[in-house]
Amino acid sequence: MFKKIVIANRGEIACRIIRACREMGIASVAVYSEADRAGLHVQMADEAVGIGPPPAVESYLHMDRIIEAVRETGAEAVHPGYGFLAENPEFARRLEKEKIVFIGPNSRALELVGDKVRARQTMEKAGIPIIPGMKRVADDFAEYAAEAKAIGYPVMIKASAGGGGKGMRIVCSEEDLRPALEAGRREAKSAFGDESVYLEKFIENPRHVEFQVLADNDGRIVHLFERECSIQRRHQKIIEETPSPALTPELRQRMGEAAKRVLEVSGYNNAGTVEFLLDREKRFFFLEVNARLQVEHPVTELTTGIDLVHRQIRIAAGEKLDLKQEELSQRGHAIECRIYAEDPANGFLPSAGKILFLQEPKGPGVRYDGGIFSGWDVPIYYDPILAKLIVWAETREAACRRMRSALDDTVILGIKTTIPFLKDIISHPRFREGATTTGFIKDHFGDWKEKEASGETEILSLASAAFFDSRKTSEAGVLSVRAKEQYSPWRMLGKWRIGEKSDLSGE
Amino acid sequence: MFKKIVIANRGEIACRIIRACREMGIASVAVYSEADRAGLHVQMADEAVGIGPPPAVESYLHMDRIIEAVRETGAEAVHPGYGFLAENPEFARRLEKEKIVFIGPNSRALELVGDKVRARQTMEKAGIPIIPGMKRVADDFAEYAAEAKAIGYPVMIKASAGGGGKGMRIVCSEEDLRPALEAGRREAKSAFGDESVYLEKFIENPRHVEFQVLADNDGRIVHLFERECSIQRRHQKIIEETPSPALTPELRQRMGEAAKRVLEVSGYNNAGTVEFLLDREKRFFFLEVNARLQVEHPVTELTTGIDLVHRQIRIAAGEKLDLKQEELSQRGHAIECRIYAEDPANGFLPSAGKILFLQEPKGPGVRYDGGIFSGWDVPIYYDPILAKLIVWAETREAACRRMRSALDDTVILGIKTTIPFLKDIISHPRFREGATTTGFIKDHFGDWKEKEASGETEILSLASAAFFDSRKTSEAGVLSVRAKEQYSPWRMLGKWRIGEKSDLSGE
Amino acid sequence: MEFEYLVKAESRRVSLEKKGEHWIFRAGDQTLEADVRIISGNAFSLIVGGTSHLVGIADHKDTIYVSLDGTTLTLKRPGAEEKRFEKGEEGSKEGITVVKAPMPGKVVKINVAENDAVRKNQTLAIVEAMKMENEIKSPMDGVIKKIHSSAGDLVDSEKSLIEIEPKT
Amino acid sequence: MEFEYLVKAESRRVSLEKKGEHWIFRAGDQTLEADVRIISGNAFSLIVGGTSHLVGIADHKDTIYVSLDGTTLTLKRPGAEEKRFEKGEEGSKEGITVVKAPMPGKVVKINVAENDAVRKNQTLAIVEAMKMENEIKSPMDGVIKKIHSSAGDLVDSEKSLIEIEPKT
Repeated sequence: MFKKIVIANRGEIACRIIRACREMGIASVAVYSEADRAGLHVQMADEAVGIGPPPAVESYLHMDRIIEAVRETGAEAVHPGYGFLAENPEFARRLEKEKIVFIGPNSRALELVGDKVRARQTMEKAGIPIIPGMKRVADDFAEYAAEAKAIGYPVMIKASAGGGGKGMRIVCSEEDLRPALEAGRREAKSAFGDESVYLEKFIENPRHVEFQVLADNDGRIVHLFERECSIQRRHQKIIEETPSPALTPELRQRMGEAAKRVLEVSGYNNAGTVEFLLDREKRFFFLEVNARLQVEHPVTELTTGIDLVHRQIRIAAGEKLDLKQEELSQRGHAIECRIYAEDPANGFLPSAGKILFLQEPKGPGVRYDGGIFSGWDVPIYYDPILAKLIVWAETREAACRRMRSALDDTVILGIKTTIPFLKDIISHPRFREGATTTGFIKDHFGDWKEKEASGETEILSLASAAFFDSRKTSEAGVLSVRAKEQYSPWRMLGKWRIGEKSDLSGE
Repeated sequence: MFKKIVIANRGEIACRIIRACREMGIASVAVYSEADRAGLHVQMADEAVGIGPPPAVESYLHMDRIIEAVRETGAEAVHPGYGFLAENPEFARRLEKEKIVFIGPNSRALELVGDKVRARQTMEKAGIPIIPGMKRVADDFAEYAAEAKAIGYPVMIKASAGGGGKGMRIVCSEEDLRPALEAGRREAKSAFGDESVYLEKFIENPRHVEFQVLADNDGRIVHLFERECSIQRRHQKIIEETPSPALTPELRQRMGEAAKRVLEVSGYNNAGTVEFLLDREKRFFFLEVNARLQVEHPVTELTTGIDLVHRQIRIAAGEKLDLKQEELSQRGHAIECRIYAEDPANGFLPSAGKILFLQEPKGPGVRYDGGIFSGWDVPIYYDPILAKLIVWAETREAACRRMRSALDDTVILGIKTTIPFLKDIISHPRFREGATTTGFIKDHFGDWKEKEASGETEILSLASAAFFDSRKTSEAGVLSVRAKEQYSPWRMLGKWRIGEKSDLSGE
Repeated sequence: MEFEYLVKAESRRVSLEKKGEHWIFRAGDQTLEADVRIISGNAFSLIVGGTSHLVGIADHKDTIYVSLDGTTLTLKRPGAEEKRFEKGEEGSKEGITVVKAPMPGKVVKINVAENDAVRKNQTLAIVEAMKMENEIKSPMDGVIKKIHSSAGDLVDSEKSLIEIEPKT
Repeated sequence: MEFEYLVKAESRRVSLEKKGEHWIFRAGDQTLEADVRIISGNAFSLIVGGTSHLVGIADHKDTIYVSLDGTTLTLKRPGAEEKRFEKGEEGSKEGITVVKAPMPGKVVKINVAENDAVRKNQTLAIVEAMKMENEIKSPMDGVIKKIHSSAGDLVDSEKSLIEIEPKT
């Protein structure tokens, strides 16, 4: 087993990996940008190395600096978390050359699954159902137009190097194809440095169902069942759960076997996730492989009892996978809510700034994977994820109720967060029924507004503010100027605050 | 289902029950003594009713006040937690009369199992193995002496109304019998108001293995497997775990069936625990029934996936038990450490006072059931339990490592706690081997002292203190007198602090 | 003592006084008597007519955040900044409109120059935060009076980016 | 700045000075350079030679509690109380010994009266806390000089219960 690991990440996922290291008797090394010196992952790690200025390209994405941190501390392996360098084949290749263990798949597998078009070809050859559509990037518009016709509108434009919804466009008729292709290519170029796009049949209102898979370095493979991640906003998952309300045991088994086959034909090792779309007729189609630990991995851990980060590290250290498919099972139901620094009432505008007060949820069946603390200044440079709230309960209904209670228990003051939005989703009757598709948010929460506080809550809040201010006043030993000024003839005038009403995110 | 429940308890267990109510959509009413107005359970509950002065007899043990709180708030049921009125048949009877549901067993069952001698008689009749010894309280010394001879020394004196080790005495020879009997009776009288004692064979270094059982109001009974609670100090459990390293599947099954039979012949309903002693030859003997939710119930919840408090409430509301014995199983391993306000380096002297700083443990597989917060003044009036730390992991070894890591993560400043003691137990090679018997603490921790801090830790602590004080100094805007006085010729002289070396607890 | 707060731009006054162990709060025609305990500098326990509320509270400048029974409210103290603004508006009837960044971030691009005429909803600047680009659009038809930021600047949500004079 | 602390009755001096972004601490012949960040009033992050430490710290009167890498240390500032005590001892060579409660609790019983002669380890009083009775024993052979508490009193661990004059 390794003696020391560098965690090439930050925030909640770095903290989660550091905990695993500590339990396994492995020294952990945090790396941090200048914006993260006081970050929770730095506080928790055994060692910490500064790797540069706040922008990710100069720190968390800077391969030389990460490798230098490994050398400097004498670490033997790197855990990349998710995002940043997690799925970068070049990084994996460089570590392989430097004889540093990359806790993730080998660089060839990363390369294959990272190229969506090549992956589609490979999977089709292996008999995995793929979404009808192109298996290569077209040479010119005519070819795209012909392909679109053959597939049948509506079609979806996707980036070959894709991910995170970047470059994606739905096209309903031929006349929209050219401008959409151009826009998609521009977006793909700017997001991935690669403008290749291809066309797929657009599947309406599917479920997003993915399978967690583990593969050791010798090709032993098991799947750890599904996660349903249909609750998405602009192709970004916001609530995940397992088991999926949509799968029968038979379908689960078939999809699980398909997922294992995907890893097998990719020459894959370590943890990975195979994403599928499930249409209304319960046909499933291979979407892509996420070649990393997923944000939503905890729901799998809570239902299968398998610690995925421990397993990743053990596999990377060369251990044989001792799990047997027939011995694995799902117990109960788990749900995860992602808590983001975004203002859901205001176009999900990012909301960096200081967390003035934090109350973390706890209690039986509640898991909270956080990366923040009271007083933490959420930087503007990185992903807006603050924490993940995960609950487990005997049944889906009990898990929903537990989640609602735990969300009520989670208080973050000083910045806007998605908590009120999450509460409303989890309490929505259609969600409670398990009627979750990728269109759920658009269908039911398109014009979401936070509920007005009740009159009682408002008066209690005013009373609390007054009590709070009275304590400040008396602490200062004088009546505050404010208290004296309270009767000044003053009224609020309208003031332009830009961006509050318009949707700035360009959808 | 109930609409509102009064929780007739305080601290961590009241908080745990309030959470369950919230998840079940039941309004919770906290009751509090004057010492507990700011208590965590009052903060968390929907409603709160003051029930009197700090001493428990005037508040938490005061039946009239509890019943008044139920009436006043329109609640329909009372959850007694553990301790206080939890196993008091009179309280259960009074609630029955008042048509308030007692979330616990019926008063007849409480009465039966509360009388240790009657319980022994009943169990023997039902074919449950009991510890060889008396089945009635003797009339005079001669009868005790004759019984002791018949049983064979060493014998154990036990209080008929017993519990918590009160009145218990080991007697190795006839000459010690009379004074031990007298002392035992005095202690029993003062603890329970009943001086009846009886004799049992003393079993050397057994394991304490108990079974969790659930019974609905119609006599459906399942057991939820065992908990091993052998790590005890003066008959007080301090670490509990499940599964027991000592049980084979066959023995587990036999003991489980015996436990169900115990509840059956007692006419018992709701949650209960059947305690057994397991001797070196793996023979088990009925010890007693704990007719309440146990402190250590979480380890069962984590391994079986069954929420015991939810089940208690559902059973009390008249729901049928829908669990089937053959569908229940244990998964992984769970361990609980009880964190007490006691000074383990100093005869486990209670340590009330203000908690100046609290850092709660968290992370995957870590459950923390607490009843305290930073700033809470731990009252002198009640049980010294502050919190329970429970971990779950795939294996016992992984659970031990996770527990050690979580204990390191738990920081309580301002009062003494058992945390350093727990760390050393959990790290002890014999504990790691599973060699846990009730003599474990006596054998390995009889003369425990906290490890000296390393030189590095000490210098870092000094540096931290200096930094802390320098901030205070600069905040005040002046150099402190202390900083100026630092070179005054000053030395520490010995000073008597009574009780630091002698064991005051009378063992 | 009496305090004034803005709740969604609406002024609310609240007074408090101690009465024995309790506090009496009055706001408009509502009165409530609360048993208040300080849990920490940022948390109070309120018992009002038998109902228990745990309040989380914090402030930053003139904004007070209050969390209570699963709801978070934002109150504003009628502070200095708004007053200055108000005076400014009084000073010139057809005053300058100040466009601010909607959130802390980094200015990626300023799309306009001083004296440019702009239409309502025209993109004035792009500010990036947390890996998302956000277009700052003009609130009105007008003329760019002054530009306070340039590409690469870090801005917070109180920083003025651009001043616009309405088209007359 | 320089400070003095008692670690298990042993005096330790530590000085600190700021050097650029870092702090230099000196105690005896040891020097360490730390990158210190304030996490909260009760927590600091220290990076010393690449090693990261999260420190939890709090004080009450002249006691400082420091938690670090899973260990909690208690330091004392050489404060006013001990000095007063010391002076008292200097003042009378065969001074009075003050017996205090070992923990906060309630006096259940005082077993002695003023002017009683007591033997070492004789039970002087019983103090109850958290459902446990604790016997307070005499530290020496002596004579009870003064009794400060009676049954029913609540005492904290700094409260003098009984004064004893050593047998001469």
